[in-house]
Order: sequence, then C-alpha cells, then structure tokens
Amino acid sequence: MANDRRAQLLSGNEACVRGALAAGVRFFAGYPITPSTEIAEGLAAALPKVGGTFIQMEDEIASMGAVIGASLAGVKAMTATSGPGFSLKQENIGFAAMAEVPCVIVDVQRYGPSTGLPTSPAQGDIMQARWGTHGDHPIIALMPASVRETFDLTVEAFNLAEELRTPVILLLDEIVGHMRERVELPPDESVHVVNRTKPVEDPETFQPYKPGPNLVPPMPAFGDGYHFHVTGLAHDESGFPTGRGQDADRLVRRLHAKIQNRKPPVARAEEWQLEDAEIVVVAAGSVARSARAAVREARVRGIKAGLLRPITAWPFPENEVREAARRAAAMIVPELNLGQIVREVERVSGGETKIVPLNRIDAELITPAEILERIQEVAAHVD
Amino acid sequence: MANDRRAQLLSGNEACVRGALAAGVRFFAGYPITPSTEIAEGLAAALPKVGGTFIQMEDEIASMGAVIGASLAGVKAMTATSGPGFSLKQENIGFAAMAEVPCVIVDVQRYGPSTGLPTSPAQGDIMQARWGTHGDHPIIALMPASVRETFDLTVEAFNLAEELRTPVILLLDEIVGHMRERVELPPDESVHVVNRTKPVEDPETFQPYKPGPNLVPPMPAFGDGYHFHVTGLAHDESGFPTGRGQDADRLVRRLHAKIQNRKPPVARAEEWQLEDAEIVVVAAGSVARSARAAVREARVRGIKAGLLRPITAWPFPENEVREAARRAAAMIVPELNLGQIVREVERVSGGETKIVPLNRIDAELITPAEILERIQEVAAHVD
Amino acid sequence: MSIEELLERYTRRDKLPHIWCPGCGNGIIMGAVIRALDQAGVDQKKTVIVSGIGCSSRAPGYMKFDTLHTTHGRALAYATGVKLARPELKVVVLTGDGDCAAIGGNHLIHAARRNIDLTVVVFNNDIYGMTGGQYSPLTPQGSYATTAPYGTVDRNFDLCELVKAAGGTYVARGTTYHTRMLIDLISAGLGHKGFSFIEVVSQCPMYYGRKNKLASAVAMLEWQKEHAVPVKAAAKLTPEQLKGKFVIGELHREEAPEYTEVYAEVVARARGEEK
Amino acid sequence: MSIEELLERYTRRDKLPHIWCPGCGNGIIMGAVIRALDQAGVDQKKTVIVSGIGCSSRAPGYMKFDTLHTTHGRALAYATGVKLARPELKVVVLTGDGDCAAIGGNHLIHAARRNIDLTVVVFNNDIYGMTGGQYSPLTPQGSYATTAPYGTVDRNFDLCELVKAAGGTYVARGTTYHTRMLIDLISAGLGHKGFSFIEVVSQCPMYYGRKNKLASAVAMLEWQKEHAVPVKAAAKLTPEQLKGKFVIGELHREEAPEYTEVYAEVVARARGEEK
Amino acid sequence: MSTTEVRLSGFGGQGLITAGIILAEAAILDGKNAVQSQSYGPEARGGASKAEVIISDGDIEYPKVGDADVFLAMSQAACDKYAKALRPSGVLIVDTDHVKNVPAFSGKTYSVPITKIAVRETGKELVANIVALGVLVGLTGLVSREALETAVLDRVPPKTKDLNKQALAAGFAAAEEILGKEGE
Amino acid sequence: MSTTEVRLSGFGGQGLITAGIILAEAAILDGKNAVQSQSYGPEARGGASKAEVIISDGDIEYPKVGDADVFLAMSQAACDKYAKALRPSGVLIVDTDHVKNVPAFSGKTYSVPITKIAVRETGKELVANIVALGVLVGLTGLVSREALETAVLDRVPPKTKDLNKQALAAGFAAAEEILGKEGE
Amino acid sequence: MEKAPGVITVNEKWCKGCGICIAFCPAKVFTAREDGKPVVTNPDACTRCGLCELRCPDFAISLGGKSHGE
Amino acid sequence: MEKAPGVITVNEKWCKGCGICIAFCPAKVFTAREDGKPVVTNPDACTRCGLCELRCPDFAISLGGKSHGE
Ligand SMILES: Cc1ncc(C[n+]2csc(CCOP(=O)(O)OP(=O)(O)O)c2C)c(N)n1
Ligand SMILES: Cc1ncc(C[n+]2csc(CCOP(=O)(O)OP(=O)(O)O)c2C)c(N)n1
Ligand code: SF4
Ligand code: SF4
Ligand code: SF4
Ligand code: SF4
Repeated sequence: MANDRRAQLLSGNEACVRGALAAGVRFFAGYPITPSTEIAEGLAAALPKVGGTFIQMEDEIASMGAVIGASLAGVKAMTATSGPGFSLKQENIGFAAMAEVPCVIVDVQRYGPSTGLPTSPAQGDIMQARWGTHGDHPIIALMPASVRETFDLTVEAFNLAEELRTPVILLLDEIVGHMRERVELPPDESVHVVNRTKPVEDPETFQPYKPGPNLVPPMPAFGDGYHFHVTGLAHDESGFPTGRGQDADRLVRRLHAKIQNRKPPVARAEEWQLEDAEIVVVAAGSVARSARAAVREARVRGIKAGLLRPITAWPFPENEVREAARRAAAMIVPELNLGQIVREVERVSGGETKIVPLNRIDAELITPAEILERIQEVAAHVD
Repeated sequence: MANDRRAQLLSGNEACVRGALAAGVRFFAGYPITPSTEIAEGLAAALPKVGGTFIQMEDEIASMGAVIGASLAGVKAMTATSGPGFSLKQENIGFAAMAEVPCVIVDVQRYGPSTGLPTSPAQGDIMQARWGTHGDHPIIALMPASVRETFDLTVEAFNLAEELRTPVILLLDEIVGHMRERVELPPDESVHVVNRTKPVEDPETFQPYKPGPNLVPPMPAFGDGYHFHVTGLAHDESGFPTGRGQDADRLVRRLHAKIQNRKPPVARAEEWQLEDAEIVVVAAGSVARSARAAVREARVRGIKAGLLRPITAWPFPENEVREAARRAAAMIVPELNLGQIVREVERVSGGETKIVPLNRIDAELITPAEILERIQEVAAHVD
Repeated sequence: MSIEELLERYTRRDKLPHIWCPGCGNGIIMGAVIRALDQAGVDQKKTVIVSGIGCSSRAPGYMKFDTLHTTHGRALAYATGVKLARPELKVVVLTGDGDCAAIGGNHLIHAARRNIDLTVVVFNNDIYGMTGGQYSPLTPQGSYATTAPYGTVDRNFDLCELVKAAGGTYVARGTTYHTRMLIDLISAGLGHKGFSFIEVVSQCPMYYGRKNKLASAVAMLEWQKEHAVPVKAAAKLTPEQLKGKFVIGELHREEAPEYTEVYAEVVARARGEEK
Repeated sequence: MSIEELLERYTRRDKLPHIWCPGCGNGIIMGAVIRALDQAGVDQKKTVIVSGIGCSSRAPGYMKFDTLHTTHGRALAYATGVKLARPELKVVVLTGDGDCAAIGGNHLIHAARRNIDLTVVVFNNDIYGMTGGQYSPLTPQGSYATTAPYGTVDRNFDLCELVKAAGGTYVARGTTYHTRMLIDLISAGLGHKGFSFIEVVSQCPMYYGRKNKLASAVAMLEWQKEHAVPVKAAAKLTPEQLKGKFVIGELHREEAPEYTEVYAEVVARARGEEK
Repeated sequence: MSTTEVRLSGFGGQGLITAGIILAEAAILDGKNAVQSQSYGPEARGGASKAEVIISDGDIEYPKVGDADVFLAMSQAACDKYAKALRPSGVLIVDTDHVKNVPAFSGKTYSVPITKIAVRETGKELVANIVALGVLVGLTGLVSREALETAVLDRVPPKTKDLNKQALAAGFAAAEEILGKEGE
Repeated sequence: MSTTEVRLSGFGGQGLITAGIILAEAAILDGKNAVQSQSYGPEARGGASKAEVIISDGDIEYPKVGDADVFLAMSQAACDKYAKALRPSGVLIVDTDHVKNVPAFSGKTYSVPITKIAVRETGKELVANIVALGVLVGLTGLVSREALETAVLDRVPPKTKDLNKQALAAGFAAAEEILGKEGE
Repeated sequence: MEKAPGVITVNEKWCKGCGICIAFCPAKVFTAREDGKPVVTNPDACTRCGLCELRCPDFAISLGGKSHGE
Repeated sequence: MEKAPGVITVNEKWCKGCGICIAFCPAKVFTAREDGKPVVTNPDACTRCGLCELRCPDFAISLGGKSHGE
C-alpha cells in the first residue's frame, strides 16, 4: 500500500472546502474568525478557478445577506463562521428560513460565551443552532465527527438546502475543523449532487410560494423572467405579505413540515453496538470519537455498551434516541458544554432510562478514559 | 370608589417604563421597533427629567454595547427591542453575561420568524432568550402576564441584574406590552430596590472578579479609581485572560452557579388551584390569562384543573413543574408558538404525566374556550 | 409612455393603491424610479429591485421586477450578493434614511468603497415612518420626534458627502418636488457604471410633518422648493448664503474600476487566462 | 518622564512583555498613547480605555487605567455608553483597522456624526493580524492576503476623509515611524473637545509584511518614511506628485457643539431649569 | 360579576383609539376594572382602526373582545366586518354619516349622525369621537357621565377642553333625545 | 494494532507544525492511518508551538496525544512542559542547541544538536525541522525513509527541494551515527 | 376610471386627497372638493406640463394621451 | 536589568530582536547580535534623541535619566 496517492491528509476545514466544491458551491461571502477561517481562505483560492465568487464582507451580517442575495440569483452559496459571528448571522438566517432561500452556514464552534477562548474547542452552539433567531423558524444542523464525514455532510448540507429550500447549518467543532486525518475523497463525478427545482409554469400564472408535492415550492432565479417577490414578512403563496394570521399560520407550519415530513427523514444518527446495549453513550462531533473508543474498551471489559451518534443535531434524531432509551438501562451523554444534547435526550426519553450527563468545559476534549470510567460506574449500578 | 385617582389605565410597555424608573434606571439606549417602541419613547421623555440619559443608537448592536458601557460606568442601564433586534443584540448579551455586567433587556415578542407579522402577538422567542447567543451562557428571563406584573418584574429584573451582576431579559409579548389595563402602582418610595455591591478593598489588592459569598464579585464603577480590566475573553479572578482551560471552567461554572444557587431561587412560578389538580395547564405571559379563565370555568364544570404559570421562563421552574407532573394526570401547555415551553415541561416531567401541547401561530391569542375544550377532552380520557 | 402604460408595464397593478399615507413622498419617488428605469432603457427582465425595511422599502412590492424585501438595513448586503453572483443583472436598491444611514450605514460605506455597480435611491423623509416617527441620522438637529420630545441632540449626516468620501462614484441629491430633475438624476445613476447614489429629500407628513409644524404634504413640498438650491446656483453662493439650504443635482461623478469587472480579472488570472 | 517611570505609572507591568510579534507596531502605538496621555495631563483615575477585538485591541490590557476589551467592532458603541453615563470621564478608544473600519464602520461614522467627546486611535496595519492575515478595508488594492491570494479586488477607504465627512471634528494621521509627531497628534486629540480621530499607519510584519514582500519591521518603517508626506509639504504638491503617497499630520479640525454638552442642555430643558 | 365588552371601529384618524382609552379610564374612575386594546399595523394608518374595551366589576383575564355587547361603527367597512361579532342582545351604534347600510340585527340598533353632530355643534369634525362617547354612554350608561367627563378632560390638550366638553354634551343630548323618543 | 503517538514541540517559527503534517503524510504514503493536530492561539505566534501526530494501522478515534511514545523537544520550555507526558518506554529527542537541561527519564533519550546540524550542513537554520524529522525517523523507523522524503518534497516550495533533501539526509545521517555508536 | 386621450382624469379610488396636484399645478387646473380630492375645474388652462402626474403620490392622475414632457 | 541614569540599557527579556532601534538610530549606537538583539557598541555617539526608546515596540530600551526630547 506504499505511496497510496488517493489517500491524503486533510483537516476538517479543508474537507469542508472540498465538499462545498464537489457540491457545486459558486459563492462564498464571509468574515474571518478563528477557528473557521481556513474555510474562507480555501474558497478564496478555489472559487475563482471555477468561475465562482469569493468576497470578504464588512462583517458577518453582511456576509449572510450577500449569501442570500447570491442564492436568489441562482447560485449555490455558503458562509462560514464561529460563535460570535454565528450570533450576528442569526437575524438573516431567520430570513433565509422564512423566504426559503437555500444556503449553507458553517459554524466551527469555539469556546464561549462571548470571546471566550477563541482557539479552544467546545460544543456550546448546539442549542443556538436551533434557537438562535427569533420566532419559530425551522432549521437543519449537521454535526460531523471526522474529516471524511465533514466532506460528506458538507455535500449533504448543500443537497438538503437545495432540495428543501432552507438554510442548513454545518456544525463543526474546533477539533473536527482543525485536526488533520487520512481521508480518501471520492472523485467529484461520483458525488451525488442535488440542484434546486426550477419552475415550469408560465411566469404570468406562476405562484412563487406554491408548494410542490414535497411541500417545497420550485424556485426560479432572479433574471429568469419570473418577476417574483421575496420578503421576510409572512406571505401567502403569491409571495406577497397579506397581514392575515391564517396565511402566516399556513406558511410557518409548512416551513416546519417540509423538513419534518421529508422522506427519508432528515433526522439521522449512527448506531454502533446498539443492538444489545445496556448502556448507551449519546455523543456527537469530536466527542463521539472518544465515545466510540470508550465503548469499544467497555465491550472488551464485558460491559454491554453502545454508541448512538446524532448526525443531525437538528432535527434531533428523536425516534432513534427514544427507541434506544426504551431498551437501555442508562444513557451517558458526554458533551463539551454544560448540557445541551442531554436536554433533548431527557426530553424525548420520557423517563424510560437513567440519564447521566458528562460535561467538560475546560477547553479539553473529553477522553475515552473519562467516558469509560463513567460507563463502568453506571454499569456497577445497573444490575 | 368613584374618582379613584390611585388607579390608572396603563399599557404593559408604559408600566415597564414606570418600573424601570422606580428601580432607578438612568440610562437607556435603543433602536425603534414595534411593538417595543413605546418603552423607548416613554424613557426619552422621562429620563432627562431625572438627570438620566436616553439615546437612540444607530442599531440594536450599538444599543446593547452602549448599555453595557453605561452600566460599567456605574448606572443602571437598559434597552428594549423585539425579535429582529433581539437577534442582533445576542452577541453583546453574551458579553454582558461573561463580563458580569448588570443590565436589563426587554424583548416584546412579536410574530416571527424574520420580519413576520410585525404588529402581531407571538411567544416565539422563549427559547431564543435562553440560547440566542453562542457558548454556554447563563441567563435570567422574566415573563409577566399583566400590566401590574410588568411593573413589578421590571423592578425585579433590575434588582436581579444588580444583585447577581448579570443581564436579565424581560420577555413581554405584544399583548401584554400593548394592552392597557387598570393598575394601582405603588409609590416609588415603597418599591424595593437593590443596588450593586461596591468593593471595599484597596484598589491595589482588589481582584475584580473574586466572587463574594453569593458567588458575585463586588463591582466598582469606571472612574472609581480601581483601574480594573473587563473582557469577554475567559479570565481569572484578576479579570485578565489567561488562556487556561481551568480558569475558563471555573469562571463559566460560577456564572451559572450564582444564578442556580441563589436563595431564594430565581426560578419561580405562580400556582393556582394546583393542590388537587388532575389537569394542570402550564402557561406563561398573555396566554396564562386565557388559561386562568379556562381553569376557573373548568372548576365550575367540576373538572379538577389548575394553573402553573412560569414567572421566570429562565431559569425554568423545574421543581414546580416536576412536582406538579408527579401529581397530575395530564398537563396542557398552550403557547403562541409551535412548542417551546412544552419542551421544558417534557424534559423535566420525566414521563410522569401526559403532556398535551396547544399551539396557535395565526397571530391570535389562544382563547379560554380553546383551552377549556382541551381540558375537557383530556378530562374525558383521564378517568 | 402614458401613466397608464407605465403602470401596466412596470407595476403590479393588482397591489395598488399602495398603503402609504396621503401625501407621502414614497409614491412620488417610486413613480420617478419607474420613469427613470424606463428612460434609461433597462431590461426589465434583468433588473432586480432590493429594499430593506420601512415604509419606503415597501416600494418594490408594487414594482413588476424581480423584487427582494430584505431585513432592516441590509438591502445593500443582499444586493451585493445578487450583483456578484450575476453581474449581468441591473440591481437597484430602494431604502429609507433610517434603513440606509442608521442600521445600514456600514453596508452603505462599504458598497460605496467597493464601487460595485448598484444604484441606490434613498427615500429621505428625515424620520422613521414605519415605526411611527422616531428620529433618524438625517433628522435635522433640533427637530422633534417621538424619541426626541425635547428636540434631537444628534447632528445629522450629509449623506452625499459621506458616500463620496467612502468612494461612491456617482452621487446626487433630488427632491420629490423637483420631480423631473429627480427622474433625470436616477436615470443618470442607472447609466453610471459603478456605485451610484441618489438621495431624495422627501416628505412624511404623517410623522415628521405633524411633529415639526409642517402641517401637510403641500407645506412640505413648499419647504423643499424654498430650501433646495441647484448645484450650479450653489456654486455662486457663499457658505453664509447657503446656510439652512441644501444643494440638489449631480454632486459628484468619477470614473473608476467597477468591482465585478475587477473581480472578473481575478477569475481570469486564477484560471490562467489572458485578459 | 523616563520610560521606567512611564511604565511604572501607566502600565500593568506584571502583564509585560506583551504578546505581540517582534517588530509589531502595536507596542510603538501603545507607547505613544501612554506618552500622549501623560503629555496631555489627563487624570488617570478618570480615564477609560476601550478597545474591540484584534491584536491591537489587546493594548488596554497592558495599561493601568479602567480598561474595557469589548466585542469585535463595537468599542465605539460601548465607549459611547461609558461617556454618556459619565461625561466627566475621559474615554479613549484603541482599535484596529478591521475592528474600526470593517465590522465597526457604522459605529465609527455615527460616533463622528454625534461629535461625542471620544479620542479614537486606529492601529492601522492594513491587515487582520489576530486571525492571521486577511485583508481589511484599509488594505491597499492589489495587496496579497490569505483571503486574497490573487491580490485584493476591494478599493481601500481613506478613513480620515470618511470620518471627516461623517462629522468628526479632529482628524489626524500619523505613523509608527514618525513617533514623536504621533505623540503630539494623539495628545492634541485628547485635548480636543468632541470626536477626535487619529489613524496610525503601522506595521504587521508577521502577516502583511510577509505576504507583501516587506520582509521586516525595519523595511516597513522604511516604507513609511518614504511614503508619508507631512500635511504642509503635501499642500505644495500636485495630485500626481502625491500619487502613491499618504499625508500625515493634523488633517482637519473644527469646533462644534459636543454631544454630552448638548444633551446636558436637554436635561436642563426637561427639568425646566435655566441654562 | 358583570362584564361588558365594547368595540369601537372606524377608520384611522377618527380618534377611536383615544375614545377607547377614555372609556376605559372613565370606568376606572368609577371604580371598575377595565382593559383596552387596539389593532396595530399599517392599516391603523389611514385604513381601518379598532379599539376594544372590556369593563367589569371583577378581574378581566382574557383581554380581547370576542362578541361585543356594544359596538360603535364609524365606517361602513368596520360595520360590515364586525356586525357579526355582536351578541344577539347587544347594542349597535352606527354613525349614519359613514354607515349607509345598517345590517339587520336582533339587538338594539341606534343610528346617529355622529359626525354631523360634531360639525354642527362644535364646528370640528375632529371631535366626532367625543360625541360618539357621549352618545354611547348616554345610551348604555356603561360608565357615569361624571367619570366620562373627567376622563375626557384628563386626556385632551388643555386648549381644547371647552371644545371637548361641548362635544360630549352634544353626544349626551343626542342620546337623551333618542331615549326620549324611545320612551314615547 | 500498533499505534504510535508523537509530540513535536518548540517555539513558533521552528516549523514544527509543518513537520507534524509531513510526518503524518509520510505515514499515509506508507499506507497507514494518521491524525495530526496542533495548538492554536496567540502563543503559536512567537511563543510555544506544538504539533501532535498519531500513526496507526487501525482506526484512530481519540485524536489528541496523551502520553506520547515519541517526543521531540526543540525548546527548553517545551521540554519542561511535556517531558512528563511521555510513556515510560518512550523516546525523547532533544535539540541540544535549545534544551540545556535534559530531564531524567526511564526510556531512551537522544540529545542531538539539530539546529546546529541544519546550519552546518545546509547553511539554513530554517530547515532544522526537516533535520529533526530525519533524526526522528532515523532513530525510530516510524515511517519509511522513502515516504518521508516524498512527503517532504510534496510540501516544500519547489525552489527549496534540494535544500530540504540535504537537510533530511543530514538528519538521517545523524541518526545513523547515533545508532552506530549505540551498537558499539 | 374613464379616460380619453388628452383628457385629465382622476382615479378617485386611488386618490387620497393630499392636495399636491391642486397646490402645485402651474395653471391652476384643479379645485379641491370637500374631501380634498381634485376636481378638474379649469381644463382649458392645462399646458400638459405633466407635473400633476409626476407628483401625484398615488398614481391617480392621468393626463391621457402619450408621453409628455419627456 | 541594570540601569544607571544616562546609560542606555536594553531589557533582554522583553526585547524581541526586531532591529528597529538598530536600523533607525541616527547615531548608529547599536549593533545587532546573532539573535538580532541590540548591543550598545557606540554609546558615546548617542545624542539622547530618545528615538530608540520611542520606537521600541517592546519598551525594552531605556536611555536612563529623565525625560528627553519632550
Ligand atoms: C433589526 C430591526 N430593527 C428595527 C426594526 C423596526 N423598523 C422597521 S422600519 C424602521 C425604520 C424605518 O425608517 P426608514 O428607513 O427611514 O423608512 P421609512 O419608514 O421612514 O420609509 C425600523 C426601525 C426592524 N424591522 N428590524
Ligand atoms: C464578531 C466577530 N467576528 C470576527 C472575529 C474574529 N476576529 C478577531 S480579531 C479580527 C480582526 C483583527 O483585525 P484588526 O482589527 O485590524 O486588528 P489587528 O489584529 O490587525 O490588530 C477578527 C476578524 C471576532 N472575534 N468576532
Ligand atoms: S408614515 Fe410617513 S413615510 Fe410612512 S407612509 Fe405615512 S407619510 Fe409615508
Ligand atoms: S500578527 Fe501582526 S498585528 Fe498581530 S501581533 Fe503580530 S505583527 Fe502585530
Ligand atoms: S396629487 Fe394625487 S393623491 Fe394627491 S390630491 Fe392630487 S390626485 Fe389625489
Ligand atoms: S527596538 Fe526594542 S525590541 Fe526591537 S531590537 Fe531594539 S530593543 Fe529589541
């Protein structure tokens, strides 16, 4: 296997750049911020080569606005940021959700709150990804655990965004973003790429927000001659604001339903050694790596442990967690925060199992040993 | 009782202005936005009269920044906004939490997401109030249900902010903010007002972030001669960033603990007819008014219903809800959103009771009749 | 083109009459924009109208183009994305004084700095109309507003000066009273390659007028007539004579490389193409 | 005052040496600010130093004053709150070119417009240092940066012009090379009542230098020496002769009512007091 | 516990929001509970305008008016829209100057030329809202006349006190005339 | 399954991050798995610098290096800080030009004048990191020499290929010399 | 709204009675009704300058016929 | 760091060897060591202009004695 040239060493941020290019990104607007900057830097170099556009805007708000504008003009568009910038983008993310503008927002999580420890890892933005903007907006957020998965989920983020006309958040953490590991990337041709559905109706009768069979309205680009109107106000199928509560109700419920009802479900988790597991570790992102090592070691020691790894932070894989909770004696939820995923686990498990949080916020990754220790403690009380 | 001059007709927004003045506010920075603007307008007129300062800043981000600056300069400071502006303020709210700067942020919730229906009611920012900024920040959010309570909780918001050195959010909804009702306000002298604790140490040895007995560090003002440093970076007791994970860990855990451990607890709920209630309605803000009417009517009809009204949205009154869940056959959670409080109810009730959401997002207030109907439905299945 | 034809061709007639108050300048400016678009001969199918949030920002909803009603203050950021993604589109931004100069001030100066080919028309009614009469950064110092019950403390921007200093390459000021000149100014802006900016002094009789003893739209237009000085006439006046007046007409024009064109060169360079 | 005394009195010595790279201009500017504060005779106890986020914005951490290290771009907003709440305090803002002119651009023009009594010193190293070398709105067009591998497309601001147009009443430009002049300019700014603004052309050898063939701090100071033209000398030069150069010295000064003073009048009026 | 729900509707500029506030304040002066709310939004400027008042001896929980007990319609559009949301036993008062088609209705209907009375008695159309209040209270006795007068005078600009007193008196007079006729 | 954890530490500017990347890339060329990570932050500029590499035949889950198998210390501070985080059976390599106090340690310790070798053999201190890689691989055989050379030449600017080849050779030579002596 | 080429028409549904056309018509073609809306009382004076059309905020006035003043 | 009034001292702990003092000293008082840090090799040439002190980014040079050039 010497001189294996298909395999290469890439960081998560670099893999994100590659994934975006494979998915067909043609526009990036951003503002530098550690630990996400390499994504901007990679696309600044790569986009002009494919005839795309890179722009560093005056701030994150403007970046998010430009991304929405570009997407409406018909190109696949993305931005990348970290905590403070993610906070600033929230208002416009809500616009993208409301006006159904496909786009990808990468948040490489760093230690917060506030400026925090700018170069240290954390998973403190998971709830923010869901609830950061005002009002009841829907969102999708994906949480890769490896460099290769960062590539894959970047592609999937674009695919979901385009298919469902919705902003999709790619939630990295500093560890996944910055670590380099061996990956083999598929050739671009073999990557499954989804493009938005364009309308076929006559511009005169076209209703830009009339949903298709999957609840998603086909989407023309500016300049295609449809003369359509886009607004963040509640609107009806024509796209114009009506001020009527019923129209708003119908719209907002559909925005949620198009994601909730999608087949196959958007929500998804990896299950590993779960069939007979008595103790289930629920972990996402970089922490899932430690969790997997701990579960393997626990099995070696004869403990029936398993791993449930949410791949989508949002929608949260409720069914998978509920199911596992029904069967498990305990669930351990290690996170690099004071307890965010664990709240969802608590919520959906309905008291069916004992839930044990394991939180670390000292800027270090939770180790396999820590998780193993917790597994052993719990196992000691299980029977 | 004719010509009762103590009683008056005030809107929630007006009562907020009165409460702020009674609590000793001396600084307001804001940016107009419906349905919060009357708060700014009221303080624009009132503050100069008490020698305070009103400024309309260039946007909500600047407003939040100015409020923090003013508070550090030693005065009680606040801002008021609605959804879109609340989203924009989030980054600086996180700073206030991290640097422990007392301040009050009023969010008069309106229909979202995005521009939504700007003048219509909703309760869509409840989760955002908790999770809107990046990183694991602590927060307090109060949710009054009446004009009088808006006055009281505005005072309490200032008191908690000053006592605990933390940003406090006053979460109104458009109905509470805009409706006018009869209130009798207490004379200013009789209002209990808390002021921040100033340090007594020598400036030379003073450690600005060394916690007092309640975990809160005493707080000098700029210009008092302490020459202290304030930063949004993780810092140690000296206030300076160290870059060390342990310092960050200690800091962030304390920020949460000072709120969580406070005696009496910050988390609080109103309980009404709860002793023997089989069906408990959990409702906050304007919806709690309908809920109370429904519960009263249910009792008239012989159904053992009760009301549990979170006064603090955050910290969520977990104990009260858990306790009620243990005793109730079902909990009905009516909200003007797609289900936010209900998630907390689900989370803390641990499967002890049946939980029934009741959501309305057509820009109208849930009526007592709707809740009553749901109570009756549930009651029919209870025995 | 007759007004009937103009309306038929360029407006969403079924959305009219519009929501603006009697005498509001927004309708006059929107009419001028439509006439200017017609006069400049832009391709309607390839034109995008972008606005922020405010009474004025509702204008695109009445206009039969691709229209984008964004978030408050961010129209220029969105417009920048549209233009960069498809430089062949004509992108026009309609914005209020608050939208553009308060919350949106940063996007304004940066778009001007980049000299990106956008045409910006500011509906300057000296007040926040939509939210009911608060002061804006263009409200003359000392005016009354709901948030300035004792008169504004803030000095107001000379927005045209600011845009020029930021790098805008076409800068003009018009009024709703001088409607014909306004059409010409906007039309010239549309013809200019680069960042073009037209401030329109307008009227909000509902809030600015009521609060500041300008009882009606008519009174406010009279005020414009009396205080506006065309740029040529202004050149002959001393600063004292100009005090309290404002200058209208084309205030600045320069030729400079346009952003998307320079970017196209970068693309060529990155691809190793000759230019 | 000797350097030892200066350090003893005005710095948090235990925090030194600072984190900045070898040859970074930040230390020179911080030294100049300290000397200017001393020269202007400000009351140390009544002085607040506010910064945003960036390498340069770390400066207040080393200075023995009340110091406030805010969020990226927002220093002026926070500083406005401090000053308004306690107008008797002297408030100095230290900020980077990205902090001040990119994300913070709106706060800059609005603080200038209000003519609020703040002294702003911009550490202009033409680059984002803290995040590792991306371009800023002051990066000269065509320069290289990590986000501009083919050279920047963006035109750069003349920030002094912008601040002047926005309403700033004291505007100056200095360099880290012309250190003595810099101290005088900052000192004059501190003495000015109203919004005073000093742009300091500085050097980031680590990123700007490396990317743009300015191999060392020494080479970058040499460049400053060769390209800076004092304002008096500039007056005698033609635009062609000034091409590629930049002007240093006091560029603008005017007297105008200061914001907190005008606000004090509002308070007096509201309370029905005579003024 | 007696509770009365009142809806006042017409178009923006008729002062009905103010009228609603005054009515609620009068109720408070009478020692009662009152809640007032109104419609916001662009339509409040120029378009439709609506104020709702609930007056009660007890607590008022739900603050919105569903089916009203008393409905004052000062525009045709408002009358058409809200006539259905009136209790069968309720009271409908229409300003005949603006409402030409009065819907058939099981309760009491009073058609009063409110705007015309304002112009005739005070010379100012502006105070039609105060006339309306006089009519409404005169007809329904919802609050005491003294309380209403105090509330009106508390709210209006000092210079217009006499004008508003006149308007109120004109409203009361109109109501008396109607009731007098009814009595016949 | 064999896994080796390597830590390279010194100060910013010594090129240890690059060295870590090259080492990991060499392992990949050898058909192995590799993960590389590094310390970020202001201290990476001028202050301390640290790169960690894990090389394994199997999957690498936890990506951070705890106790290292191989530790290259190119500054005294780094040596003092991380010497403890070394497996008892591990290998410690210090650059004697920067590390004066070599801690006592149960495993193997190699003291090599890495920087001096770089200057002596190539005239450029700059390539001390490549010399170090040569020494490290020469001593440990962690990756194949061919893979290492390929990885080095892939990463460095074309103009400096010869220089880096020289440096690498010098490193290998130094290692051989040491091993040769050991063999004695 | 009836309209013949060259005949000034006012769209009463759209007109909000702001009075701008009346006040600024150089030829004083209009007079105000009670509700402020314009009545064409002096059609012969009309010079077809088009200002009323350009200034009407509500697109409510039409001079009829083709382009004027352009 | 030893220091006597009027004697140029370099704080070696703080100095980062940027070379600014060496390059721009008008009197060429300093020479560079191997690591780039300055050595005072020509103290007598010093005119006490103070520029090295003012320009040292690391507050590492002291001319000693009182205020100079101010
Ligand atoms: C982030 C945000 N802040 C505030 C508002 C509320 N708001 C809506 S329009 C507006 C200002 C309108 O003023 P201007 O831009 O001058 O337009 P006009 O209404 O006068 O035409 C404001 C503050 C908002 N929608 N979003
Ligand atoms: C909201 C937000 N966006 C981005 C960043 C990341 N960031 C930190 S400093 C900086 C720019 C630094 O440049 P400049 O202000 O010129 O200061 P310098 O470091 O060059 O002194 C950026 C983009 C941040 N901290 N917060
Ligand atoms: S409020 Fe002012 S700006 Fe808005 S529509 Fe009315 S007159 Fe025009
Ligand atoms: S990166 Fe640049 S600005 Fe930052 S400390 Fe280093 S030289 Fe100075
Ligand atoms: S200008 Fe237009 S809206 Fe105004 S009165 Fe004349 S026709 Fe009516
Ligand atoms: S200027 Fe200062 S830091 Fe630079 S070499 Fe001289 S003494 Fe050292």
